[in-house]
Amino acid sequence: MDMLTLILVIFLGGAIVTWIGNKLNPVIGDLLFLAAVIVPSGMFFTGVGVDSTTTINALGLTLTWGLSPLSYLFSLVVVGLGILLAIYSVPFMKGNERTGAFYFNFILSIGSMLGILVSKDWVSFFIFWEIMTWSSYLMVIINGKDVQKVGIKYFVFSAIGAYAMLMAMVVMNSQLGSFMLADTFNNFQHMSAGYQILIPLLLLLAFGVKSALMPLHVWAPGAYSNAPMAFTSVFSGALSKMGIYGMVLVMITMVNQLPNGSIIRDVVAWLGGFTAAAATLWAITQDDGKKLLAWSSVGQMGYIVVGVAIGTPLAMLAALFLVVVHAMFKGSLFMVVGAIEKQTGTTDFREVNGLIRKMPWTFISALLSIIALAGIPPLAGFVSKWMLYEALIQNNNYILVILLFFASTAGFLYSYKFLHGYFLGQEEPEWDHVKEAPIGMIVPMLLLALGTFVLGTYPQLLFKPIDAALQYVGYTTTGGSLWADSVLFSQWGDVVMLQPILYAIIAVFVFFVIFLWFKGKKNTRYVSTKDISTSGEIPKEWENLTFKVNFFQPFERAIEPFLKRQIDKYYTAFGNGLEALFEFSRRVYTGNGQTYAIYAVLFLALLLLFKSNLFG
Amino acid sequence: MDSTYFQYLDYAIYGSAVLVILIGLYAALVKKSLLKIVLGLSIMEAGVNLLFVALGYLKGGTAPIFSDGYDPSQVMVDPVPQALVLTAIVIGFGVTAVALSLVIRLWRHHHTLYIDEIKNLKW
Amino acid sequence: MATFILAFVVGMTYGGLVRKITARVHNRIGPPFYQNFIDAFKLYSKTSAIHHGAMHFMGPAFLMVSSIVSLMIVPVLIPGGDSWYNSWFNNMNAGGDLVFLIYIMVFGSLGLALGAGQTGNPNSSIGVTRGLSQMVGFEIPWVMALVALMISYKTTSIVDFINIQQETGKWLMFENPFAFIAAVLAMLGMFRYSPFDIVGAPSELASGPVSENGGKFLFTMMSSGSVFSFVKLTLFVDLFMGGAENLVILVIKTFALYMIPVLYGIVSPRYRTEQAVRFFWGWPTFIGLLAILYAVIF
Amino acid sequence: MVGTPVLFIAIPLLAAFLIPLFGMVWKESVRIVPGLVLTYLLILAVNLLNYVTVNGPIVETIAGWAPPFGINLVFNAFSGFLVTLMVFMGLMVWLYSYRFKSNVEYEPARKYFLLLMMLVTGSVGIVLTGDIFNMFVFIEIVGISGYALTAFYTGRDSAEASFKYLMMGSIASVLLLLAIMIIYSQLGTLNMADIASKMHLMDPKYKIASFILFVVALGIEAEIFPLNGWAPDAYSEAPGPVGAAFSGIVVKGAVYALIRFTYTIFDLSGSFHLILIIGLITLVVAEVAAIRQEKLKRMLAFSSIGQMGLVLVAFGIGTKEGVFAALFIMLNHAIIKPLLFFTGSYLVYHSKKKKISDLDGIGKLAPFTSVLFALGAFAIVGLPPFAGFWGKLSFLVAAANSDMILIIALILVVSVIEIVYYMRVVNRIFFFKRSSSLLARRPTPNAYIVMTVLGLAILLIGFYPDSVFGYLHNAANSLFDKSQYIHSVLTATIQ
Repeated sequence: MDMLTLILVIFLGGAIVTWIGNKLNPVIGDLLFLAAVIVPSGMFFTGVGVDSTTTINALGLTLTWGLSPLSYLFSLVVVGLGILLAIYSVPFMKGNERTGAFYFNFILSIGSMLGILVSKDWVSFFIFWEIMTWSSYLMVIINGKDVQKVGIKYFVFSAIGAYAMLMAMVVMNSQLGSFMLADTFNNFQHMSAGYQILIPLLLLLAFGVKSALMPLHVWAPGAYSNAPMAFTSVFSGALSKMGIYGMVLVMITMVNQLPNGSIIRDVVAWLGGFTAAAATLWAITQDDGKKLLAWSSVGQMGYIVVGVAIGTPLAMLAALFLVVVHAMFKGSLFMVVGAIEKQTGTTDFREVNGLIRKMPWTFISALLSIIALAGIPPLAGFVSKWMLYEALIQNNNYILVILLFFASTAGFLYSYKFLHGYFLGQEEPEWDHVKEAPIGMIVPMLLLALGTFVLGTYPQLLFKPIDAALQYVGYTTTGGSLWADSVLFSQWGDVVMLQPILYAIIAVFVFFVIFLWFKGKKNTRYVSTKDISTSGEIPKEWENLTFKVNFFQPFERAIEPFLKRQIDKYYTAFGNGLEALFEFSRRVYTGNGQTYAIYAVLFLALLLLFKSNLFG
Repeated sequence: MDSTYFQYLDYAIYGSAVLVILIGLYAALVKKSLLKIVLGLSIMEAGVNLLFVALGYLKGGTAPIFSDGYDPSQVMVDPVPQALVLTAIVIGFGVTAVALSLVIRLWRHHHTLYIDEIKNLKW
Repeated sequence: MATFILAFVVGMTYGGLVRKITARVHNRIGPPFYQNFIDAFKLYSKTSAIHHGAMHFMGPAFLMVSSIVSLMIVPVLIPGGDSWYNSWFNNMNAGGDLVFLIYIMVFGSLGLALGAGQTGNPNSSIGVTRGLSQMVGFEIPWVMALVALMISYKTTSIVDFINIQQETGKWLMFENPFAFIAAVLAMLGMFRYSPFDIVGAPSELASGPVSENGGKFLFTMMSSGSVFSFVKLTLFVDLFMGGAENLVILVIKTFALYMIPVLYGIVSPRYRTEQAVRFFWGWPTFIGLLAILYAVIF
Repeated sequence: MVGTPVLFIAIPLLAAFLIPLFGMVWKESVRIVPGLVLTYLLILAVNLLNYVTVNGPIVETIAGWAPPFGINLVFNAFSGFLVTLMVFMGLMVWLYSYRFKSNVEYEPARKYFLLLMMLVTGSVGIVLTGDIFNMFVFIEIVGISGYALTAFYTGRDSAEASFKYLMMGSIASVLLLLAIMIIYSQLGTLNMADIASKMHLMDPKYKIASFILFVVALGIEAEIFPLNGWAPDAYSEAPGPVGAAFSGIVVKGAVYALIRFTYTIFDLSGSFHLILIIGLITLVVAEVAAIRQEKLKRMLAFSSIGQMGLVLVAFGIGTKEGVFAALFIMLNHAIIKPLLFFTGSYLVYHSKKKKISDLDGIGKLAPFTSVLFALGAFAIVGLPPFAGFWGKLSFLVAAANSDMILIIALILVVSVIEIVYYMRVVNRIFFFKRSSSLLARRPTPNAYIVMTVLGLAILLIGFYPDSVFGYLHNAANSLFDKSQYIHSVLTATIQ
């Protein structure tokens, strides 16, 4: 059996075996789970070359699997995140009664994402896409919370997207006679003009749903926050990136061939920009860490979409860089929330606080990831954002730059809210019992957080594979490598020249930490957060000095007109209206046998009446 | 007897058969009593059977029996419709029997034969 | 290092002068203009007795990093000028990218905010939320102004802006007046003088984010604040007023600029946070849009 | 060749009438005999199906009259496929209901199995027969046994459902008879092949009238929209296995008849469009009604009607791919819907009102049935890698190749509705809080076997669709090869 097939079979079989194993004995289940994720992932890294292909025949169709540099880049995200999250999941899910189902769906999602990436034809693409959808759907509702509302919303939107893709692919097949990705891309011009517009739009709808592009995002906040955090990391970090992967494919192959492709590009870019800004504002208003990060994910996907939609080499570079980096920092952040949930039982900012001394390692991961998320220089988030701005300015999308700048500045608000909400502020005695999360959870999140630091200092580590991927899909540049288009590298010299600045930042930082800390630490003693200056009054033990409720109230008041308008409401109203219509229309089944008989006679009469129309 | 007479007779037979069907249909669609509906359905079947037999009839034809006294020169009525109608009558009898037993069941269950009141299952 | 000392001195002096001027306008005598130096020295020599944990230490450090790194990026004097000290103040700017600068400038606020958060003082946190909200407010006109400049001159490098102004001899504040106005309005918020001083509203919040800090912590914050205001002023001078050939011109230009928020602030009552945010999203943003339009059209 | 097609009718019919006699000798034989019969028939069907793939269709004449005068049975790739499917489903239904009423008494079991055999006989007969009046007879056999099976439980509203079914069925039989009459009066023959070969001689007026009568009459059995008021009632009030038999066996027969008339017998140009349109209307109305159902079985019934609508749409496309897709959907439906009915009736077993909301959290109590129900739900909405997906895919490919973009869009929108109501149930079963009074019934061992077999079939077809590809392909070809059908029937000799 071919390596690629073997890997996918192991994933699938592993899912089932793990599920059964978990029913027998939790420990066996854990071990099988780790094996089922790590073994095929390891095989993937060692055994799959970029050029290997394999074919399977089914139903007269040929399913072809293989790897391209572009999908290799994405598969790194999937597999890397998968392994780390698998390690994280074992302690996270300990004692949960649905561990078996969790493992099953986890393995299936990882496997199906890999499947999407190796698919070279639309049929297997769609098959894996749908497996991914339903396995993640089961994850979303696995906690039994908001099942009908959030779960169904997720599935409906996913289904709309998936069916748009299905429609596009069968239409392409009827037009071009092939399901192969390459054929449909290369012979795109041979389709009739109407389809040339329709198909990219359908595909963008499909991928827009998964990448939570506004106005198709409404499933995302609920789904992200409802799934177990160990899976939400994958969800936000890798699964939503499948939408980006598809969007990249569509943009560089189909939209580029359209005469009016730039209009589509602009519309998508604006939607992305709007997503980034609006989702950020929503994130600011959240009081639950899960929800906050969920909205933040939606917003970050907006940045990526902007980059993909603009589509200049630099923008693509920025977007793909952000794809990887976002997977890292958002993966880490969701793991942080998961750890907090595991240790305290709640994720509400208003309940839990002051964990910094109880969960220091978690805090460090959170801090590094948040800095990366906010796009502050020494860490990796900055590199991609900077390149994105540059690409936009080079491409004369000025208003979009301002929108993104605004989104990114407003992002500081929720970044701070996140850190402050969990780790800072008053340390209430209620949480004194909280311990640091188990090591199995700490290590993955810390690794990811440090990864953002490494990529921030040595971005060329990531530039090279991205460059290879982009060169593969047809981007060329005079500078030899795409990153040469950036001011960051062209004006500051080579890529290495970024580092003195970053080293300087680190050096100054360390200097002042030493200045304040090591000099001060000997002489100072730690006092609790109750011991603070309150204008001469001494706070009593029972006095609640926590400031958590309505954290950004003034800001929320300022953006109130915006918050009133929720797309979600319109969808809900639409859905309710439809159901009312359905309720009304099913009354044709009156329950009276005689009515049915009358229907039959009327139907007969109707057919006889219109027979000339029917049969010419 | 001349041919027009037969033609009129044909029409009369056809017409009356159709009328019987329509009467049955009327009863089945408009009458509210279950028994009358069952009656209507039976009448409809009877009408169809009548029509079918009438169609198979040839003027001056004899009974389609291949026996010793069989005269090849003589015109026979078409035997097939008669066979079919025979079958259909049997089937119709069976259906009516089932229907009546159902009416008894419905009466026990609902204590009414008024069809508008028998609609626990709807929508 | 020379830059740092210069920035420190100038920033401190300006701070002192502001206190003096404010007092004078309010018909008080006020402290002497060197009062800030005295305060800083006093704070530095104090010994702290307590701390609130690691983040408490790291917060001021973040702040300092932000000021120093942004100072390194902004060219203080016109690079390549004939005077010997011009090269002294070239720093590491190497082109001085605006995008980088914007990000590194907010880095400090975040660090400060984190430090303030760990102290557990609710006043600090309230101040921080207000500060961050306001930052989102003024960032829009500010970025709009910068983008307008970038559109006109197709560069994001501060050095390029200075050179352009040197070559044409025209200050950008006259070339694109809308951009300048928008930037100045944003600057009002940046300096957090009245009417945008609700962040650290002394009587209400016990000076907000810094309220739990004393001694070396406060010293670090104060000095980084001074450096920071110097950086901002210099940046404005570089961008809109053609840079400065030597220190004297720099001082004159920055001081003139500095008077705008100060004088505006002295005579204004305090805005609530949402009022402030909405203020920035009103006229300043509109002017920023005009600036962009202006830049696109001309 | 191991047997002839006539055995498909003779043996079960004989068994049906002998069951009471056997029962007098040994009570248990009432239960065992149908199983033996169906097993034999399944083996026979598979053998014959493989035989006809190689050697061409089998035409069997009955009672010594050669076509077109005598009644003949046609077992070709198309009808053979459906027969195999029906017999398989019959076996599954039998196995599932093997212990049916065993704890109560002997009398109902006897009736039940007798009627079940009649039902299978009638449905298989509809498919096999080459004579339209014979088809009428089989339809009536199915109808009468169907009425009786629907009214099987005395306690519920089953009599009401049965009466509705009977009313519609009677009207159908009247219309069918009228249609047969028109054909016979015009062409003087009842043999389908003969009719087909002479169809061009018929006056278009009569042709259209008889076609419309056929459509309405068969449409009542095939549950097309304005004629299907009886169906949800009958499905939900009949015993669980009977509902499965209806959706897995009976409807298939009616759809077969409709398709045989459309494709082979009549040569009307607009008939495909008519089929397409009524299929679409049926699909939409049924799914719309299904989403608001409170009772599980009614929901399944409406879903079943909707699936049949989809089948008709696929047939209405009128291309070979369309027929292939329609057959695939029929196959999937025949496997999946009975699974849903079986598992569903175990899930709602202890619920008084059989409501969906009574199922909250039953997944923990009845894991096996729940998981299989979920598997069925996933499969029927067409999620890969389960069986339903391939049917849907082949349907869409066929529709796209005929440039029916709007129809594709409509079908996909309806599929979203389908997803919503199935997932709502699955969510309730697995992810809702369980009420303390909830009870779950343990399936009997043979029910376990049936569910497992059906579940495995779903997975098998899902992962290895080529396992059925050949049969479906041949069946589609054979339906399209009209001249071969006519030829093979009319040249058949008396055996």
